[in-house]
Amino acid sequence: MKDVDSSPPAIDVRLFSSLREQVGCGSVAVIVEGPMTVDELLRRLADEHRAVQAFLSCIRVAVNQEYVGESHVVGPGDEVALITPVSGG
Amino acid sequence: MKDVDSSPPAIDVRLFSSLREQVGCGSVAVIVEGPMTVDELLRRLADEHRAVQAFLSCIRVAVNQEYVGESHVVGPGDEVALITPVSGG
Amino acid sequence: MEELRTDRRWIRIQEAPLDVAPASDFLRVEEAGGIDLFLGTTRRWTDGRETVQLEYECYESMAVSELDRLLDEAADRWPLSRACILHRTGAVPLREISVVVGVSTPHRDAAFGACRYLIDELKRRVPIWKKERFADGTTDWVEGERPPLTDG
Amino acid sequence: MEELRTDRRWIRIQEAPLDVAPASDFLRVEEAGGIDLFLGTTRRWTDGRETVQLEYECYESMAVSELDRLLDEAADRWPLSRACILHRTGAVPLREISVVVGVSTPHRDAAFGACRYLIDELKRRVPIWKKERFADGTTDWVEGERPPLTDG
Repeated sequence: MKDVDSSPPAIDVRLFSSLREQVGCGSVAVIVEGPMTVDELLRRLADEHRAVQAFLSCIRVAVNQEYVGESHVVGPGDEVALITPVSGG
Repeated sequence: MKDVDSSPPAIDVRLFSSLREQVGCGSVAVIVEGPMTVDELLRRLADEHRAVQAFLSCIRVAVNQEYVGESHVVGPGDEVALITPVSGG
Repeated sequence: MEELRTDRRWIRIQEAPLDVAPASDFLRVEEAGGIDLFLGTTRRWTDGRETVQLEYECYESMAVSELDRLLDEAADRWPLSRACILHRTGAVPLREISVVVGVSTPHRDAAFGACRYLIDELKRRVPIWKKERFADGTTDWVEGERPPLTDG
Repeated sequence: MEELRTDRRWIRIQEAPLDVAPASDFLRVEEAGGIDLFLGTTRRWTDGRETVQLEYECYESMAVSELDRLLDEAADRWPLSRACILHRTGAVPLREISVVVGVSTPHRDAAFGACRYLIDELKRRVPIWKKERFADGTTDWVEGERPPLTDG
């Protein structure tokens, strides 16, 4: 028999700047059944949030404070962030 | 009739750094009969001072705080300086 | 505030005003003969529009990690004696400093090369965003270059 | 001490220690977005020889004039908001600053370009000489590049 959690496993995805303002929140939770690629995660988020859809062509994804490629696999416990074009300096 | 000065007209030539130390003085006087070119002035100084001779190939001459070419004409009253290769910064 | 400081490098993200003197003091070491410091400041006019302040948002933990990686890359290419990158967050009024990038090296060629590399890469990669607040009351998130996704 | 100061440029030759903060304060103006500052400092080791201090001699009146001409040239090539060149004379101990070259410009490209141009030309043309005093008691006048005589 498996353990049953009170809440389904989720990845918290952090948002910043324009994307944060448009979504209206500094992070969104994505419920996951198991490990998924960054590409799959982005598509899920784009389906749920028009703002993510609009930025899709220029978002870079960071996992655990480091940029990763589309095929990188993420799961619950990872710190994921969507990085729109930066403008520090 | 001409006025007769108590001392013959001379150009004071300022020296710096290595050249100043080798000549042993911060300036040398060159007695001049009339206007002369920088080239002539340098030859006169080189004849009188071995240190000037040794630096001759790399000395630049400044007149009134500005670099001038070999054919520039100088006379009494001008501020002349011999500039060996500089190393500020 | 988030900071990473070792003997040779100093990275700091802070809300408080930035000053150049602590950076210069950190960089001046016996083995260095040249220091290049770049300061970014809030400019009033851009393409005829009047800015009243810039507002910086930062993903601080990642910014420090990414800046540390940038300094690794610069140290591979140039003989850095010391290096520092300090970035301010929140509102930065006109004339005030948003970023200080500084490096000290034995000779000046490397100092200019490394400093330029660091500020260019910071503007490309480090997760910090600026919003311009204009005199007419409007605001704009500034978007930098849009690099393609690459495999990490 | 010899100094030339206008609204937009500041040239100064002084025996007293140099500090970066007054330069930064002078350069930070509303029309500038980028500042590049180069500092020259006394380095301890050069090709295995140990330096204890540098000693600078300067033909001050001409140095200020020549620096002013340099700033004219830089202003012709880059949109300088402000520029300063400060040089110390006499003994400069290890780690201390011998020269500060700084420019502020609307964008950073020009700041880096102009600052590099100014320090390179200063080292070529401005009548200042450094003597190295080594740990073994010997001294050496440093000779820079040897440019050919050119007319005017």
